[in-house]
Parts: sequence; C-alpha cells; structure tokens
Amino acid sequence: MSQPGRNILVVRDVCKSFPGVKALDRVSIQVPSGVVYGIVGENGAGKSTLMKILSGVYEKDSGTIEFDGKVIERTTPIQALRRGLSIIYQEFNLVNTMSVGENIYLGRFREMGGMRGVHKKARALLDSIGSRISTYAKVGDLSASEMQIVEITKALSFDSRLIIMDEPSSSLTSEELKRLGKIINQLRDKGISTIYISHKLDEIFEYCDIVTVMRDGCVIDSRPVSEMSRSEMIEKMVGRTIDNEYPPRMHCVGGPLLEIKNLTTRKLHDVSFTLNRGEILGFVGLVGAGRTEIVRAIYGADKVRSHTLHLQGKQTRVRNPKEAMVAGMGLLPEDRKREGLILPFSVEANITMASLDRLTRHGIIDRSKEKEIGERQIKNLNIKTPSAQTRTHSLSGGNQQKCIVGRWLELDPQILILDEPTRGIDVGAKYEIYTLMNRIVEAGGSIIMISSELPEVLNMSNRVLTICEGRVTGEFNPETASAAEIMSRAIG
Amino acid sequence: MRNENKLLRFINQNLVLLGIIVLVTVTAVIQPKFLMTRNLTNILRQMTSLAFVALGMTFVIIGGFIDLSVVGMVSLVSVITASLINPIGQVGALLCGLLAGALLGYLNGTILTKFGATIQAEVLFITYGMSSVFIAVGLLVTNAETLRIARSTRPYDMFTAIGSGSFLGIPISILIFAVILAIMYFFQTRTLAGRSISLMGGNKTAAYLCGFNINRTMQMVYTINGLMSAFGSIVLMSRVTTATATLGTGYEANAILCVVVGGTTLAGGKGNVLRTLLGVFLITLLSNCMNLLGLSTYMQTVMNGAVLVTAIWLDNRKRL
Amino acid sequence: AEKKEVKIAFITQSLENASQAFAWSQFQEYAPQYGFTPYLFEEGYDPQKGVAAIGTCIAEGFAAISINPTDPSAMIPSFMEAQKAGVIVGMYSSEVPEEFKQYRDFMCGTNDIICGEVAAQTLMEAFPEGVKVVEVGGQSGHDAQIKRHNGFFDTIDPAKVTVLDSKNCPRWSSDDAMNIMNDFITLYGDEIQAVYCHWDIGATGCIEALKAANLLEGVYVIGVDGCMIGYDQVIEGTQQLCIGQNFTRMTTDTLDTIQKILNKEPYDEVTFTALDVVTPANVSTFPYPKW
Amino acid sequence: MSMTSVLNKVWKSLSRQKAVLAILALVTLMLFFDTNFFTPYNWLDMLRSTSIIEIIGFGVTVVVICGACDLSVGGTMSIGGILAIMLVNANYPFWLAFLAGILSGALVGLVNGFLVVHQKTEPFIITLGMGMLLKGVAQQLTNASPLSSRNMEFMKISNQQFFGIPSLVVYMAVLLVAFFCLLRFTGYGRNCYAIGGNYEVAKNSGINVIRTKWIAFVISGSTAALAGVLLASRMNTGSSIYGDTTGMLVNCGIVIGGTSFAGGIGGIYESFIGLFVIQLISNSMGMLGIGGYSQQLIRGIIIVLIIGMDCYARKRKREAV
Ligand SMILES: Nc1ncnc2c1ncn2[C@@H]1O[C@H](COP(=O)(O)OP(=O)(O)OP(=O)(O)O)[C@@H](O)[C@H]1O
Ligand SMILES: Nc1ncnc2c1ncn2[C@@H]1O[C@H](COP(=O)(O)OP(=O)(O)OP(=O)(O)O)[C@@H](O)[C@H]1O
Ligand SMILES: [Mg+2]
Ligand SMILES: [Mg+2]
Repeated sequence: MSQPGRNILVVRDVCKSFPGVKALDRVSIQVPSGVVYGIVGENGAGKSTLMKILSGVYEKDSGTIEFDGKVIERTTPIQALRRGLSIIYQEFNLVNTMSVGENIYLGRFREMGGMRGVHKKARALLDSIGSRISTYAKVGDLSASEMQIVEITKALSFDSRLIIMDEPSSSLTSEELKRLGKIINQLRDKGISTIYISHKLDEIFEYCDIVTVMRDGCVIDSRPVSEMSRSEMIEKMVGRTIDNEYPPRMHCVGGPLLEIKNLTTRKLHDVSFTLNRGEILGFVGLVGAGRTEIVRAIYGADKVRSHTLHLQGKQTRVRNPKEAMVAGMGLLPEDRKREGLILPFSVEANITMASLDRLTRHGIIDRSKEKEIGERQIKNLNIKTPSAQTRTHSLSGGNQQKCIVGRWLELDPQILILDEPTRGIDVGAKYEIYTLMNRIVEAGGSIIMISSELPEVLNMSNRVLTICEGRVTGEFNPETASAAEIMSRAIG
Repeated sequence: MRNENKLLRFINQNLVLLGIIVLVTVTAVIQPKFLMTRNLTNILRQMTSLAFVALGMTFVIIGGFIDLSVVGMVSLVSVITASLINPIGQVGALLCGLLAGALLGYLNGTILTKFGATIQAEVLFITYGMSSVFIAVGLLVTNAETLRIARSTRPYDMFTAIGSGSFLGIPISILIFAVILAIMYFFQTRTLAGRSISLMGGNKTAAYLCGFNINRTMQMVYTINGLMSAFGSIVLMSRVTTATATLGTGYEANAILCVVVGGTTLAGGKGNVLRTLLGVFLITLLSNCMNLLGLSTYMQTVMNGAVLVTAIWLDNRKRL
Repeated sequence: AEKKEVKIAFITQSLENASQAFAWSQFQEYAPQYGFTPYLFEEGYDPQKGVAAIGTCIAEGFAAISINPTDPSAMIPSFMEAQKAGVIVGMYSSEVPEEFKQYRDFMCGTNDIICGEVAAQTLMEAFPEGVKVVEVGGQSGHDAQIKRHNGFFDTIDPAKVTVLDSKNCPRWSSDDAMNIMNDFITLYGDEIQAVYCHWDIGATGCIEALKAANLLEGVYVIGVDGCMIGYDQVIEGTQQLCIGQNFTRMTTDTLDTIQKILNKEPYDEVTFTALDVVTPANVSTFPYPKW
Repeated sequence: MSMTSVLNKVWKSLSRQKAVLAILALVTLMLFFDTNFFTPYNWLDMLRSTSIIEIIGFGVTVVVICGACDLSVGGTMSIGGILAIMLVNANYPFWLAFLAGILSGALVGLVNGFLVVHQKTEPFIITLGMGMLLKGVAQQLTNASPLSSRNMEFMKISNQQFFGIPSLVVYMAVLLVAFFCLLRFTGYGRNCYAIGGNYEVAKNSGINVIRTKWIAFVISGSTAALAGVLLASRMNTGSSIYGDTTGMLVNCGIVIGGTSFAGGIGGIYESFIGLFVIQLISNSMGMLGIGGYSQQLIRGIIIVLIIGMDCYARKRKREAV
C-alpha cells in the first residue's frame, strides 16, 4: 500500500533558536510514506525540538515544512493531529484521572456521539491492534507499556499518516518493546510512516528503514539503515571516533561493605544481598520488578516491614535519606524531573544541594565555596549550560542528569546508587558517566546500578543480580554468563 | 534604544516600587499634608504589625505552603500577652506571648505534618479550620471581652513604648522590625535552614532525597510564622493598647496579598523578604492615601481590590 | 407528668462582640428564673445563618426567639414563617423597618438611632457655640453602624455642628479606628474639637491616636456601648461621653414580655430601655458595668 | 463471605468520602438526643438553608474541576442580589431582575476568566482580590446599607412551597441535576475533567482549553449571581455584607466533599455532600444547644479532621509498606 517515491514529510532548512542556544540549524529531512524513519543524536542535538516544531508546539524561526504535499506555515498540535501527524512525547501525554476510552477520544466527545460512542469506538481500535486493555480502566492505573498502547491507539484514532515516537522505549521492558515493534510493523504495512527517536541503537537497527543522525542542531547524515554500521553511526553522533561504547571493566572488588538481609515490604519478599567494596553491582529486571523499591528502601526513602542492614559489619539503622547520607550513601533517582532536580533552581543550587551541610559553619552557608563547587562539577562533568546560574529546566535531559551526578560526586559517597543513570542520555554522555563510575570504584567506592539496558549492566558491573516480582532470583558473573541466561532468570 | 530597553526592564522588574512612587507623588501633590512627618511616622507605625505577619507568611509561601491561621494566632497571642501582664509582669508577658506564638505555629506545623498535608489546598483549609479553633479558644478565655493594657495594675510602659515610643525620632516598633527583618533576610539568604525552606518549596521529593527533613523544615516554617505573628500581635496590641480575640481580623488575606504583590509566587521556592516589605508598604500606603484624598470608605475597598488585582496581573505578565 | 421544657432562642450577630456576649450571659442567668431554657445562635455577621437559625428554632419547637440581627430587614420572610409556626418573635436592641413591624411580636431595648440622637444632642449641649467633629463609624454596612450614623446626622444642627469628615471602619476593630483617626489628625490637626466614635473600644483607638499627636487635651470624645473600657475612659477623663445600654434590663424585659405572651396576658409591644448617658460628672452614679 | 465483602466495599467507598462519614457520625450522634432533628421539616429546612451555598458551590465545582478555584463568589453573589432588588424596586419585571443579576455574575466570571485563564494568574490570589473589589462595588451601590425590596411578589420566589417543598430546595435540586449532567454527560463537562486532569494534554488534544476554562469561570460567576438573586428574594433584601464569608465557605465545603483543588477529581455530588456537612454541623449543634464559641471551636476541629483524615489516608497510601 505504501507509495514509494512519495514523501509524506519534507523539511527544508528549518532553524530554531532559544535564548542562548541554536537548537536547530538548517535542518532538512525527507520522510517517505510507509517507512520507519529513525533519528539519533546526542542529548541536546535538537531531536525533540524538531518534533515539537512539526507537531506545532514550537514555532520555527525559518525554513519550510511540507506535509502530505502541502506547505504548512503555522500549525497547532490539534491541527497537526487532524492533518494526520501525531506525536507520542518522551513524557506520556495522557490524563491519568480519566478512562482509556476518553483519553483516546479526548476533546472529540461530541463527534464520537457521547460516552457510549467513545467507548465503543475505542474498543474497536484497541481490538484492531490486538490489545485487551479495558476502555473503562483509569489511565493512572495502567502500566507504562499499556499507556504507550493507549498513546498509539490515540494516534491511530486520528487516521494518522505519520506517527512520531520520541524515545518510546525508555520505559518499556524488552517484552513490551517486542510488542511495540510488532505494532510499528503493522503501521508500516498500512502505509503509515513512523519517526522513531531513540538512544538505543539496537532498536534503530531492528526497526528502522532510514536513519538520520543529528548533532548540535544539524543533520549530519541521512541514509538507509542498511548502509550504515553501528560504529559509523556512533562516530557521526559524537563527532569523534569511539572505539568502545564502554570503558574497560574495573576489577578492584574488596571485602563486604553493605549487607542487606530479609528486606520485606508490600512488594519485596525477603530480599538479601551483599555489596562489596569497590564493586559495581547491577540489578536486572523488568519494569515493576521492584528494583527501585529495593534501593529506595535501603536508602531509607520508603518505609519497610523488616530488614537488617550491616555496614562494614556493623548493624546500622537507616530510616531516612539523611541517615543514609550520613552512612555514606547517595541515590540518583529514577525520575530526574520529579525526584531529582529542582527545575526552577539554578544548576549550581542543584549541584550543591546535597553537600550544603559541609559548606555550612554555624548554620551559615559559605557562598564562595558553593560557587566553587558548582563551577568545578560543571567543568568536571562537561555540563552544557550557559552559566552556573542557568535554571535547570532549560537544560537538555542528559545535562540535567549530569547535574544530579555532579551533586553526588561532590559528596563522594561510599555507596552510590544509580537508578537508570543513563535513561534518555546520548552515547557520549553515557560514556562519560561510565568513566565516572569507574573512577568512583577505583577510589574505593561501591556502586549499585539499576538499568533497563542489559548490555550496559553486563559491560559495567562486576556482579549482576536478577530481580523478579520482588525477589532476588539469581546472581551472575557477567563476564561468564550469557545475556540469554540472565534474561530468563529476570523474566522468572 | 538599548537604554530604553534597560529602563523598561527596570520598570518591569520594579512595578511595586513604581506604584509606590506614583501613589506618593500624586497624593503629595493633591494633599501636601501627606508629607508631614507625623503622617509618615504614622504610616510606618501602622504597617509594622502587618509587616511582621507578612514576613512570616513569606517563609510559608516560599516553602510552598500557605497559612490562613495567622489571624487566629495574632488574636490569641494578644489575649495571652495582655492577660499575663498583671500576674507575671510585662517582660514575662512579652516573652510568654512570643513563646505562645511560636508554639501555636509549631502546633500548626505538627498537625500538618502528622496528617501529611502536602498540597497547598489541603494546607489552606486545614489552617482555615485552625484559625477558627484559635479564635474560639481566645473567645472562650476572654468571654469576648476586650482587655485593655491600661487597666493592668503592673507597669506596662514597655508595651506603650513599643506602640507609641520613638528613638531618635524613629518609632520603636519600626526599629524592632528593622532588626528582625535584617535577621530574617540573613536567615533566608545565608543559612542552611533558610535554604532548606526554598529547596523544599522548589521540589519536596528532591529535597527529601538529598537528606533534608521535610517535616522538620515544615514545622520550622510554621514556627517562624507563629513567632512573627506573635511579634505582629504584640506590636499591634501595644499600639491600640487593647487586646481582643478578634484582633488582626483580615490579616490573613492582607498578609498573603502583600507577599504576592511583593513578587513571591504561590508556587513556592522563589521569594524575597525584602520585596514583601515593599508589598506591605504599598498596601498600607494605599489606605492612607485614599483617606487623605477624601475617598469614601467604599471607594477605598474598590480601589484596594483593583490595585491588588492589577498588581498581581502586571507582575504575572512580566513573568510570562 | 414532667413539664415540657420551654426553649427560647437568643440569636445574635456575633459573640465576638462583647456586648452580645454579655447579653447572652444575662439570658443564661435570668432565663431559668422564668422557667425557660435559653439556646444561643450566632450569625457571625452573616444574615443567612440567622435565617437558618430561625429554621432550626421552628423545627425544634422553640417557644420564642429574641433576635439582634445583623440585618433586620433580611429576617422578615423567616419572621413570617416563625409566626405562622407559632413562635414568638422578639427584637432585641434593634428594630425592623416601619413597614414590617407586624411581622415581629415585640421589641425590647433601644434603637441604635437613638444612640446617635443622644450623641448629637449631648454634643450640641456641650458646645453651644458650635463644634467641629469627625465621625469614626463602625463596621460599614452593619445595622448598628448605619443607625448610629443616621441618628446622629439627622439630629445635628448643621448651623452649629460642622462634620469635618466621616469614615467607617472595615471591621469593628480598634486598630482600624485608630488608623482612620490618625488620618483625620493629619488632615485636620487641631481643628478637631470632637470625635464621635460608634463604639467605646474604637474610641480607645481614637484616644490613642490623639494622645500620640498630643491633641487629646480638649477634644470631646464620644463612644457608644457602656462597657468597662468606656467607663474607664470616662473616669480617666479621656472620653467625655459614653452612651451605655443596659443589657440586663433589656434581657429581663425580653423575658418578661415572652412570659406575658405565653400566659396570654397583655404586653407592651415596645419596651424601651433608657440609655445611660455617662459623663465624667455623673459616672460615679452608675453601677460599674460587668463587661 | 459475600456479606463481608459487601461491607468491605461499602466501607471502602465511605472512607474515600469522609464527608459521608461525617454525616453518618452526626446523624448517629443525634439519635441519642431528644430533638426534632429527624423531622421532615428539619431536613427540608436544612436543605433550604444550605441551598444558596449549594447553588454557588455547583458553579464553583466546575471551576475547581478545571483545576482553579473561585473565591470571588461571595462578592458576585451580593452584587447579583443588589442589582435584582434595585430593578425590582424600580418596578422592572422579575425576569429582567434575574437576567441583570446573572449577567453581572457572568461579567465577573468573564473578567476572572480573562485574568486566570487567559493571563495565567494564580486563581486563588486573583479571585481573592476580585472578591474584595466586588465587595467595595456592592458597598458603593448600596451605600453600605441593606436594600429592602418593596415587592412582596418578588419575595415569594424563594419563600413559597411547591407541594410542601420549599421552592429553594426545588431550584437547588433542578440545578443539581443540571450540573450533574453537564459534568458527567456532555462534551463540555468531560473537557473540564480533561483540563483539570492534565492541562497540556487537553490542550494538545485539541480541546480549546482557554475557552472551556474561561466558560467555567463564567458559569461559576453566573450561578453565584443567580444564587444572589434567589437569596435577595429569600431575604427580601440585598446587601454588601452577605458574601463576606461565602467564598471561603463554599470552597472549603467543596474540598471537604472530596473534589480536589488539583483538578480533574470529584464532582457535583461530592460538592453537594461536602457543603451539606457544614450546614448539618451548625444545625445539629444548634439543636443540642451548643452555641457560640464552642460551636466555632467544634466546627474548626471538624474541618481540620475531615480534610486532615483525607490527607492522612493519602499519605498512608503513599507510604504503605
Ligand atoms: N524550551 C526551551 N528553552 C530553551 N532551550 C531549549 C528549550 N528546549 C530545548 N532547548 C535547548 O535546545 C537544545 C535541543 O534540545 P532537545 O530537547 O531538542 O534535544 P534532544 O535531541 O531531544 O535531546 P535528548 O536526547 O536529551 O532528549 C538543547 O540545547 C536544549 O537545551
Ligand atoms: N503491581 C503494581 N501495582 C502498583 N504500582 C506498581 C506495580 N508495579 C509497579 N508499580 C509502580 O511502578 C513503579 C516502578 O516499580 P519498581 O520501582 O518497583 O520497579 P523497578 O524494577 O524499579 O522498575 P523500573 O524499571 O521502572 O525502575 C513503582 O514505583 C510502582 O509505583
Ligand atoms: Mg529529547
Ligand atoms: Mg525503577
């Protein structure tokens, strides 16, 4: 059904500037009908910005956009939708308090003939992609992948000819990812094009037909995926040759540092494990397996039913994050915007907020030291920001993440817990974070690392624990165990 | 061109100041008596009590909360202080009054943290209920009678000095306020405790995960607010020399308005105690100017509301 | 058989007002002597609550209501209903407009208009050659404030009394009174010869303002209420006139009238309670108030 | 087994709505006292007494569902009533009085909407200021003294009975059903929920968020003014002091009922219950002879407890181990 040769979307010389940043610089792409079009690029390369211009959230400064043969001057999200261009954002775009059906037909209640029509049509659409989600279920009660399906269904309900997915996989498990892949293939068969943005290059190679690499607001290259190798792609993304996606594994594991026994909460059942000195311990599991819950419990952020915690052989009580910090722990939380950063505050304030105690004498903060720390971490981590006083909400995701990493580096904790440290972060920045992790263990610290990217865990950790439904189901040496072996334990 | 822009930006950033200047100029031209020293000191005296309450409220709002119980605290503290002069003397009464304010604030903070109220709306209505409770307790204690400090058999010269005395021509109450303001400014900008308030206002979860004790910070904020209300209450009481269980009615709304007009956003995190002072000044000045210009009381209420709505609106436009 | 309880209601504007609180204490003290059980309802300055209270009284089968409403005319529809249900309606220290008098059974106390009149007359007697006065009114929109203002203005002789300025307070609070007085002082300075304040505690604020401006000497301060503070100020000589209302009398008159109506005896529809005109000269002849 | 599960379900839904619990508790309490609390007259009277704030509450609920609040309704209400009385006294027909009243409210809503929705100001503070302004206007209009109607027919509108049911209760019931349907079954109502639930999403889904939310303010202003006209008829008077405590009271009642200020959660039924609780407290305490300060104390404590328990339940849920 696809019409080769015909472009559904043509973007020519689009520019966009934000105060102090040239986010897009003469960007041109052409998306044919019925293809999956991948876009990759470092954090802050301008991928999301381009998509937001296409969907009408931002206005372009200059350039032309042609959709389905028609030149589009200005557009709003809803006009774009009705024209047949829908976008699934990095963050979900659903009303949690309303039902699935109403979310799919949000704003078109009357056109669909009231409550009954909405649910009937939603049911039919969901059935057509083989989903069994109830249309009456509240979206807030759904899992991440189910929400994604609702988003896709919503896009389909508009008869979209182009669906943009901005990092759709960042919160999906591999199982759910497979389902998503199937749906994308279905879309392709229907002649619907997909723009697929991801930092996970495996997915790009698996799903995409054509790929565009962006860097610093420019398109570096656009080619069929088959014509580009992985290393070539990475090289183009970061603008330099990377021999390896991962730095060499460290081997400086010492004696036991932290012992957890019988950790039990509503979701966790009798979790016990040991973290050694100088070790990177990886947690592998599906979303909702309880990895975050384990580390939050250790860190004292959540209440627990029972557990004992031995730190350097001594039983220690950690009832809140403060005590955890005193005991030498640090936590990089899963959701950087909601739990990590204070978005309206400056980069500096965000970096120093965990180490304020040390800068304080008689209750008074030493401002010059604070500045010094801010500058140091910005330089140390290579955070791209106009100044230390810039508010963090204008930073790109990766740079935001670096601010939080910087916060903990400054504190130099014995045990650093990283919950999805590289989620939504580009390859270059990832590499930097990996190097940082190695530096920490080299200096005698230990790391617990949670990640949904299996290769990352396998390449970085000294030991891997698999978690399934709140239980520790296995322990592996990543250097000897195969990925398949580990995954099978993680699935349960 | 450049300079013009700069000027515009300055004006934009200091609308309240501009409003004050315009108001002062217009009033002074139409009614030269406005500039009499006595009038100016009157304005200062008049604003101090509200300024104290607004100062406390600034911290609450920076912390991301709100407090409607200040009127209850102001009245209850005045009742407690006035009725303690006879039995324990004026110094004791003063200290007890301040302590009582801090305790009432602490009570608020404790109730809120125990219930786990984190959304501003929840806090709003719980403190609204608390206000009712405080006022009712004050009424039960006094049986709605007005206590007059002049009726005490012990000396009460310290209270009259706070209310009407001057030092080098400056009202004593404003001197006390200046000292407290300086302390509070330092507290807000330079101390860890002050910073923890704005961090909490910015993002509670993030602050919590960085080792800040949110419940304690919240209690601290409300305790400060209670203490400031107590200061406001004592200043007000010594000025009018009476204490009732309804003293300070309307202070809750006025204090919030002063804080917001001063540029502290209700979203929390951002704010400045010095700017609040400008807000208080504008509001106090407004009623004085209206009275001097001979506007009817009703017209004043209209103008008050209109100025507030406009001030907030303009301030908001600037932020857009 | 046990005798049925006779419930009477005292509906007041707000107990935050000390005079009302005292009046209620008088009901509590004297009602049992008549065999009545007094119940209290408070409007909180919101007439809707008064209406709701009357509804409750009807539902609960009260024998009588004595009401001092925030806004008498707003009560008329519910008075009609109460009368229909056989509940005696009495006004307390307040009166309904002329055309609605049929909807209440009796009135005890004074009318605030008379307070204003007495203030005006006494002032004119004290300054036969004429006087310049400022008025500091009570809570604007409030029944007592309106009547005390109207009574005063309708009585004064414009040839003799010059009203320099007149402003109401947003609330019955002495700091509002003080602020207004301060602004009057700024505007008129020593021109002010007299101050008519609608309530004694407000007068405290005016006196403090005058004191601070060193103008108190020779200014004739008038207050209404007759509470302890008013008396104190008269005794001190800072307030020259205090117009007092005798709430004990008002209460006993109310109870008397209710009893008469219940016993189907003849009764006076209106029982006036004389106002106490307290001046420094005669203050010792009045009993010191209990509130 | 099924019995316990039914009970469990009932308990769960009850504990989700503390206001219903409070009503049950108060009603149970009243069983132990010999009063006329359980007479039909009393219940009708309570409904009538609460009807004005209920009607205002229905309109405000729409705004709250959209994720804002409206504290200016007190002033709107008194202005609506004053205008109606003025027109009635000038011998204009009643429908005109109603129309003028409601239009004045709509105008206020329009301005509120402009400031809050279009200009994106903080609704809490801006409507608080607006309420202040309106009170001043009301005072200006009436010279701060109550304005009585001289037309007994006008008074009848709110003071008559339909088949033994007070007319105000009937009006309230009609509006209750109308608003319930508006929020539940119409596209407009669903859009309000979407806006309150997630503003950005609603906007991106093509809902005209500005218009919808703006209309919510107009609805809220109009119902407040309508309530003001009905109140004027009930009281036979229009006055600037009527709305002093209304704004806070109505919004508080709505929250007590369980409609969230965060938007998107709650509804008309919840608001109805929440506002009714407030009336029930004062009625039952009045009957028990608890008056004055103690009543104020108890009311304060009950408000703190109901809202506090709601918070506590949410906190427990968040922290459940
Ligand atoms: N609203 C904004 N205001 C100012 N600058 C912005 C804004 N949005 C994006 N930027 C800047 O524009 C640049 C491109 O950001 P964009 O979000 O498009 O990157 P991205 O390629 O999607 O990165 P990521 O992979 O981290 O999501 C960044 O430097 C970012 O800081
Ligand atoms: N069965 C469930 N019921 C309710 N909430 C759930 C359930 N499963 C997961 N969640 C929610 O999803 C979040 C993620 O779950 P959790 O943190 O336990 O898993 P994880 O292994 O860390 O997953 P992730 O890969 O997302 O980090 C939890 O905080 C929880 O709120
Ligand atoms: Mg992006
Ligand atoms: Mg997780």
